[in-house]
Amino acid sequence: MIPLSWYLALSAVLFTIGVVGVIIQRNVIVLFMCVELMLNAVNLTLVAFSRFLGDMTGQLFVFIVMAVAAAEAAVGLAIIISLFRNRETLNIDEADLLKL
Amino acid sequence: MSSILNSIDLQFILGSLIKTAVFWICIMIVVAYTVYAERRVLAVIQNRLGPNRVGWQGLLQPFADLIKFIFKEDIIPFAVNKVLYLIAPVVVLVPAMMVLIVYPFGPRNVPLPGGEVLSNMLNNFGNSLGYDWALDLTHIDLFVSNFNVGLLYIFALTGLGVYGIVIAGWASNSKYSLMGGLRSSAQMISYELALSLSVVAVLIPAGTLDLVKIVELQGGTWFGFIPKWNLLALFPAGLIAFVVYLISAIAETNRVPFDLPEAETELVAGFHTEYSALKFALFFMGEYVNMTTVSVLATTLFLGGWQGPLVGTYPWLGLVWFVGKVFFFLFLYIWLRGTLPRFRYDQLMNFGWKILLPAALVNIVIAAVLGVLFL
Amino acid sequence: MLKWIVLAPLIGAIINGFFGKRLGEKLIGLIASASVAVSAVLAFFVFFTKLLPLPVGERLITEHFFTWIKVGNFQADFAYLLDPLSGIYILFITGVGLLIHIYATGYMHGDPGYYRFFTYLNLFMFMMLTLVLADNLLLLFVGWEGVGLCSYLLIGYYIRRQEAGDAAKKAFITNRIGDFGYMIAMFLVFTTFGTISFVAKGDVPSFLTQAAALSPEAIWTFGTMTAIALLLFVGATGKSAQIPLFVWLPDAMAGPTPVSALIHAATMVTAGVYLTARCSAVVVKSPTAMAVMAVIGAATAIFAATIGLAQNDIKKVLAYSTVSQLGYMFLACGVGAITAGVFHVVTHAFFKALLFLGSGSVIHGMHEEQDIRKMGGLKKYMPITFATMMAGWLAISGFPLLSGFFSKDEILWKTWSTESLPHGWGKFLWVIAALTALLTAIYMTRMMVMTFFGASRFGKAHGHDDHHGDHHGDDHGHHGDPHESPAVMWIPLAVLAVLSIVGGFIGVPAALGGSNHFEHFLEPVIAHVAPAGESAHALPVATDHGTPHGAPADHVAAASAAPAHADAHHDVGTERLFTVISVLLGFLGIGIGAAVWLKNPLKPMSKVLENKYYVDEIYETTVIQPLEHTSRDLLWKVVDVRIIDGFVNGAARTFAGLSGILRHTQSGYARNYAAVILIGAIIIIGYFGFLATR
Amino acid sequence: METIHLLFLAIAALAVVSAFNIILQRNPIYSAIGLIIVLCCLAGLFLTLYAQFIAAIQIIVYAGAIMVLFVFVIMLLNVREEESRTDRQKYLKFLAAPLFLALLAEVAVVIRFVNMPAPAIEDPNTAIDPSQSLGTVESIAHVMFTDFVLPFEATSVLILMAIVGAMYLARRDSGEGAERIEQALATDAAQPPVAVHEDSGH
Repeated sequence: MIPLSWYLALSAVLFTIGVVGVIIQRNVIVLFMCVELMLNAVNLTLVAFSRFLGDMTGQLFVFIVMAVAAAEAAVGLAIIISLFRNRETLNIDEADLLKL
Repeated sequence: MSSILNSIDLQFILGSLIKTAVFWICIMIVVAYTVYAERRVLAVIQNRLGPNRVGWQGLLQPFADLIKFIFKEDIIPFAVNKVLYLIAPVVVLVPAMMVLIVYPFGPRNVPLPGGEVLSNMLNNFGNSLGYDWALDLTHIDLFVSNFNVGLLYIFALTGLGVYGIVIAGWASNSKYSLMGGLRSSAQMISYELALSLSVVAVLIPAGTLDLVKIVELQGGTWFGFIPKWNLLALFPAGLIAFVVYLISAIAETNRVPFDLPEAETELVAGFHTEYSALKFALFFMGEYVNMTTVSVLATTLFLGGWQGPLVGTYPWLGLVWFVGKVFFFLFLYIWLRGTLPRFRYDQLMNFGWKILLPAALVNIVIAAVLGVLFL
Repeated sequence: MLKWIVLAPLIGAIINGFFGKRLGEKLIGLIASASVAVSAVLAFFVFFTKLLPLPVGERLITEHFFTWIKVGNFQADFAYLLDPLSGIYILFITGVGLLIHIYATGYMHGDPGYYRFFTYLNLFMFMMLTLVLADNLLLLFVGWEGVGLCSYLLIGYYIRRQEAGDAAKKAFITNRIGDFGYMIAMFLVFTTFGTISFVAKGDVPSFLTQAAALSPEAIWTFGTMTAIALLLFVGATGKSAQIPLFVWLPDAMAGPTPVSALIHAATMVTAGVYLTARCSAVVVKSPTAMAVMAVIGAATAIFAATIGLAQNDIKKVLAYSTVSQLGYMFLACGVGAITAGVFHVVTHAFFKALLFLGSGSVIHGMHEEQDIRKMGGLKKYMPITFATMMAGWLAISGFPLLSGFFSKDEILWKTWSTESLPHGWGKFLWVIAALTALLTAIYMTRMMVMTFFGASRFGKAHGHDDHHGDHHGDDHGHHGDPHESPAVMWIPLAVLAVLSIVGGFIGVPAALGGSNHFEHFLEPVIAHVAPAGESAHALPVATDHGTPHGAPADHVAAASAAPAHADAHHDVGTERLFTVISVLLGFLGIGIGAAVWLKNPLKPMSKVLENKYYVDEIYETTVIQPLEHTSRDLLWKVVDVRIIDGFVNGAARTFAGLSGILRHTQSGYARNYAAVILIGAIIIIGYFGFLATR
Repeated sequence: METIHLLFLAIAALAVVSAFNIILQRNPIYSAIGLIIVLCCLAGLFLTLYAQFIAAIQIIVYAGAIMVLFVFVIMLLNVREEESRTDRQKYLKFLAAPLFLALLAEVAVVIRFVNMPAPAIEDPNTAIDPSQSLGTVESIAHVMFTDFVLPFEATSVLILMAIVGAMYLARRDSGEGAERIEQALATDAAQPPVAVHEDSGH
């Protein structure tokens, strides 16, 4: 039997990698993938707790997270495409019109 | 022993391995002879002879082809992305092969001729090594595994196959390949929706995702002569689902009339333009294995799988029925290829999104309503 | 069923409010009247087929619509409650309301705001019915505020007229003052009893039951009871126009006459009496509050009656008359004769609605002339109006066997014979009330005489003055003779006239050979008062919790708390004597009125009376101007401009300065933000990790 | 140390390596492949947690749909290598490693306190009543359509809005980039598209 802490540790590592990826990557698509990685790390936690609590709610949350991720991917990629159309780049640092 | 992977025992592992190997070989033979059959049938349709030189009526032709593929020069073009270029054919074939462990080839507990001798032999061998294996091979199940999300498992793995095509197209670093890969992925994503949704109408009467159970539930007849196939369940939902499934399946496997990704007249050979020799053979096999998979699924979901007359008395007959039904679908593929022209790309997309998908959705509603009323 | 009684007018209001602009006048009138008719029919149906067949002690129908607020142990439902008290109220509200709606379809004919008028009117019906059918104080307050709002909207209905707007504001603000009393009373009820419901909710008995069951020994509670009762009465003085908050009602006559009839005579202004009757269990616990109520009621009655004597606007006369009659009702409540007060509410609704509608008919016929000095001799022009108004006049004057006679007579007798006030007070209040009755007869006679009798004075003085409605009457000839009103207007008049004549027979007192059905009907829901002096000991301890029937017995003030027979030791002979006295007073008043004004219709009146004792002016100098000065010179120029604005602007400047520095963190680089979020997360996790490991 | 532990460690190691692959590769397609591998690893781990349905859905939705979309977009925009523009925030690279370690250390501290025994559960494959077991389609459906109907329906609305939003955002309009994408999508393969990296690498 695999202890719960193993899952949590793996989840934590993956999540942290995702976070660091958001900081060091400049390609907006990869950035996006890092966000997905973080979501997945959380999903692992949810499923693990679902198992260890014997409760289905966690798995249902994973399901909803996936639905949200799908919606997010659709919109996010559409934004990336229009960003690329307008700026000819995928570098996140080039998209800085929001700054003062 | 609380996790799934711990609960497997030797009988299971050994049985599964043997059965997987046997089924794998069978599928490869089926694939090989499907290719042969395709050439012969097309020849008949086109009023020519087709391959008939190697062996009797050219029956050894597939092996000749295999040898030819192996000995061809393996070209790796200069500008390709080598890693991805080499991975792509594998990515196509492996998931396609992996799905066969949930195929329900036949009934449970079929008596294995000579099974007693075999199990005794193996047990003795084990005893001599100091293990008590307690194998019992007198009766076997004609499937590798029943998995309670079997259908989803198939969809998951066939869904992965698209990566091989996309990666192949991208890694080849060639315009034709790229276009082929793009088209293929777009096409497969689009039709996968209709494919998955059409199946839902069948799942309503079945009530399970376990393929073995789905087939077992289709035993028996209505009124003594109409087989209880899902094709006819919740009429007309099952029938509509079947039609939608068939069309989506053909598109999903990139076959005529939906073979846009490898449209010779436009894209040379699509995503595998730059592939040769054994790598090409892998793509080729992947395509035919996928055809087999969707045919098996069609058989299992709609035509009652191995169910048929006299199966109760002679369990091995189930295998025959099963193979027969699968070959019917494979023949249908070839037949369509011989008779239909190719769609245009926009027609293909419009058809998928504007006709098949709504049809599948409406059909789910119909099936749900009928299900509520009659189940 | 109950909810449809309430909702029918709301539906009418919604239809008219949203689509009225596009509907024709006929359709609007039809929708409005039909919606009220539906609720009237339902009300009568429920009352006679559902409520009456129930056994006397258990006449209670509740209907839970939905739970509105539920916080902790506080619960306020949208739930309706029908018992004899609210039953009587819905009957006359829907009945009189329907008649007035029909009347108004004729009266408002040609008005450009036709749909608006009926939307408001229907909304008013909805709110009024919510008020009387509410099963808790908060929902009652919804109706209470709602009718106030509708009153405001309808008083200010002629939006182009300055005085209408002013009157509307005055009514609203004055009512708000009363509402504070109501709200504080509600809070007190909740903190004291833990519920604000009139009926038991689950195992929590209603606050009325709890109040009725208070043991005489629990002296400390009586202060609270007095406070609640007085605060409720403050609310009632606002809504029911008692001293000192009566000033809005006469001004409210700026609204259309059907509104005056419906809201400012028959229904809304009697909400205060309803509230008192509904909460009688609390009120009767406090002799102090009852004494205050009786005194204020009597004072209002005579005060308004004297003012009414000198008014020249036909509607103002009636308005002061209404104030005066409301004073009567509170007098009745104050002396412990709450059923008599409610009885008077009903009869008053008949004859005062009739008088108002009649005056409306007169105004209509006179082309928007309201000054009785410019009328006279109208009886030959408008015979039907005259005949019906005669009935109302005689009823209010106490003419024998008409409705007002019975109710007023009962109040007078109950005042004389009261035992809840200290010895001698009853006699004194009776003198005032009798004087008021005399004055009532006089000024009503004056009004009738100046309007209908004698020579006509409108020929020479007719013209447009400031009372002229801005659009109203454009389709009448400007200089035509007075004319009779159309059938839609006089039919309601006739119905109300009949009711004014025979309406009193529902409550003929025993002394006059009747059986006082009305009082017996209401008795179970009205708490009775113990005689003064022995009140502390005479209060029977309610044993409601033990009654097997639960809800009905648990409801309201509990029949068991009532003394077996209040009139057991009635001196029937004395009561008859007093009846004779009040009849004589009525005739005397009519005689005086006729004698004085038939001879000299334009007899000048005392300036003090004509100017309403300068109450408005007194309020202006003692309350309004100091308030204005404080507001302008202290609150606005010092507190608001210097202190509050200083804070606000200073804060804004501070933040503007700080933002100038902080804005440099807004780099626009998404990764930068992500890094900051990460650092924040690390700090927070670190903090909690630290807490956990400690 | 049982077999299952070794299996877990193998999958976890593959997942972590692939995850690093995502953030350290310069070529987005490798990142995408790294992510796909992580997703498949997680699906495997879900199986060890009795979450078969979630595992299948993980592959179908994440690997089969979402990541295909990513790969599709990468191919559509034809980004081969990270564009060599000046990094305006170089300090972030140096910040990343300490932050990574700090976060990991903290989480490690927290996880040290987690110790929870797993309840015994009927094997979903042999369960007599599948809806009573964990992670089967039946049990998920049971929860989804009883306690969580509203969130589930809300999710469908969300997805619908996402579809509309994506359609609107990605619609073709005039502009240089749009033309290029139009070219890339053009069905006429006789005029192959101009690869982006050839003329935009400056």
